[in-house]
Amino acid sequence: MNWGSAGEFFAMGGYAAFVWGSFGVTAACIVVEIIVLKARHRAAVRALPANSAGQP
Amino acid sequence: MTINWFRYSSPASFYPIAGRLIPWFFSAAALLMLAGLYISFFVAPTDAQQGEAYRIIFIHVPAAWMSMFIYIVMAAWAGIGLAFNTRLSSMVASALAPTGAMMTFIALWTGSLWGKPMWGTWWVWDARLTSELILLFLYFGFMSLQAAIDDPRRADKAGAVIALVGVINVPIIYFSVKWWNTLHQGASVSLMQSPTMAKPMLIGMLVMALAFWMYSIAAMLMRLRAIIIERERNSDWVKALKERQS
Amino acid sequence: MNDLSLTAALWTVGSRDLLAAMRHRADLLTTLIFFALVASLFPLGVGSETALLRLMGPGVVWVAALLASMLALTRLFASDYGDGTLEQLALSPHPLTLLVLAKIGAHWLASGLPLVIIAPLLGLQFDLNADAQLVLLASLLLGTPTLSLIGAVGAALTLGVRGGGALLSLLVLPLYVPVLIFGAGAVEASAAGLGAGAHLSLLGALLLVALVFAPWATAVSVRIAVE
Amino acid sequence: MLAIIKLECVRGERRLFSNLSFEAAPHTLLEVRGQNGSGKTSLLRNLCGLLPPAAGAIQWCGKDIYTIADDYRSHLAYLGHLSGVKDELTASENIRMSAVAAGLSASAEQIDAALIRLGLRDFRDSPCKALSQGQRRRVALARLCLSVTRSLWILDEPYTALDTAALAVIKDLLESHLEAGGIVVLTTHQEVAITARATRRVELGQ
Repeated sequence: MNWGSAGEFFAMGGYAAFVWGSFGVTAACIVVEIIVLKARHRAAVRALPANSAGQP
Repeated sequence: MTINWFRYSSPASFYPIAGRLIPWFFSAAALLMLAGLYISFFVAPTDAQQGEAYRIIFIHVPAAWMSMFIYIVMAAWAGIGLAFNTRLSSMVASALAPTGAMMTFIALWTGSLWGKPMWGTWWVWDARLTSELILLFLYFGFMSLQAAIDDPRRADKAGAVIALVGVINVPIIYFSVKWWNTLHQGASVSLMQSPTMAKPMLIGMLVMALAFWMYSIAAMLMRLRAIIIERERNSDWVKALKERQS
Repeated sequence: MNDLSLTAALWTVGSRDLLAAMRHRADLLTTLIFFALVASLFPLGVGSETALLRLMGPGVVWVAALLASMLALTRLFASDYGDGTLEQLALSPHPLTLLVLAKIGAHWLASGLPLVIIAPLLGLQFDLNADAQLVLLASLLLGTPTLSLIGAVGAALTLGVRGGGALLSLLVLPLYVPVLIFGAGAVEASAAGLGAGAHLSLLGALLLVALVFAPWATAVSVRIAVE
Repeated sequence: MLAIIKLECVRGERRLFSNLSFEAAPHTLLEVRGQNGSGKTSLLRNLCGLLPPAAGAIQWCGKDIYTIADDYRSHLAYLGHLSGVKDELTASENIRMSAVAAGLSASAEQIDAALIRLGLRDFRDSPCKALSQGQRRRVALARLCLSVTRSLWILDEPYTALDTAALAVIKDLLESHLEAGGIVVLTTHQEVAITARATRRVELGQ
């Protein structure tokens, strides 16, 4: 176990900005991409031409 | 007559399959990511020279691998789509491109964030980083060419040509940049030559790479389903989709 | 189709483009003027200190040549696409790959070679010595055909596509990187006494690779464009 | 012999036609009719191999035109909406160069004869940018005069922008080609009576 305390863990040996900057941006990219994909799927479904009346 | 399984993997029949696969790939990605993060933070030892900053390697290297791997897979699918005229293969290529570009961006971002503490500059003209940057332009070229062409069929074929020409150039670009890099900076310590690759570090990177791979497949499948609906919106099977009622 | 009519066809396609280019001499001049202009901008931006300019000279002349040849690419297929000649070319029984190669050759003669010819003139601006000028000339002579070949793929792909100019540069410039590196590197290596042999042979290798792949890729792109 | 089997063509998102089958034997004039946007031009571009069909097959003498690509094109002459005339070149240069590029023999006499037949003799050496739209069509028709060795003529609205004199010339051109055993596939909106041993009609977009 490399870290004595949670504080030490977040300090990341003084490189907190760089390490958490990298991991944070990666996590953000993944989350944003998933959101964008979900929105695109929903928009594609909603944009379908209105099916004629009587269709299930 | 040989079974032409390209015919059966038509967008209509693959759409529900993709839908069922996505949760599996996402959960695999999540599990592998957790394992990878645990290894990279709690198992891998602190590095003698670089201290804790080297832990960025657990994202930088897998992202760089994935950016190259996705481009090659994308070019392969695009080539199959061009050769066999199968729409689904071309759709897979178009579905892969944005995720590949994202991986390239992550590789560049984490590369520069790692370069700053190590070399004091945000951008290092290291051979690998420079060719990552050019790879990003190749991705943008593919995506903007496809975006600029309205007819989906022509966009697929044009994209396939530029992807295939690009994939031939990727190794050439890498070696010419490597040649150029050694000529100018001499054999400086390249970003990737981190000190002796301790065993847990290698495992950490491999696990993270697998996690990114599972994630990329899941993201591709999601985008693929959206592309299938966008392109097949006039066909009957799309109109009869259950989802429309929700 | 016997070979005689194939060579005649290739020769005719090439000479038709050269003839059309000659009757549009203005376009040819704009490419050259653009080349000289871009190369002359750098000293204005960086300062006229000769040691620095001598160091930067090859790179600047190469980048300017690369941009100028890319600008000229739109002329390669655009007018033929517009008046239906490209369509007829795609319908010729002769292999489109060779017909396209003839067009690219004519395009290089009309816009690539002139760049090479006036490059030494620009080399003077950067106080390059005779040896460096010679290697610059050799590297451009080997490099500009490759630029035309690779650029032809982009030109064919962006036919009739909106945003053609900017899109063409986005498609083609990343692929120009190896040619630029070895081209500019050749002059620098010879200036540093390392001899430009390696770089020039690599430029030659790139040219051969381009000669093999680019015409095929361009022919496929042309067929896609005239659909 | 040209055979079309269950052809389907999609343009962008719209399916223009599907399950289209017909044949054209030598000496046949095949007229393709239909309103604007019914896919006439797309069908013709399918037939000459420029536009790959979404489904179905096109065969020339029993062989798929995409497998015998270059050979098929040695039997084909196509006149599209674009006349294929370069503005910078003169009429005779245009004809000579496009004929040689297409692998056709084009001696000076043949070119002159074609120009005279199309009434372009005194425009022989003037750049085509000075010619009117009708005259450019005549230059394209002059190239057709040189394509007598090609058995399959595919013409997209060949009569547009032509005056009565030119119409007479093209009528004569088509009839002699059909008589010599050629096949002509054309789209038109005008009623021009062409005598041919067999006349077929394909109606698109019902």
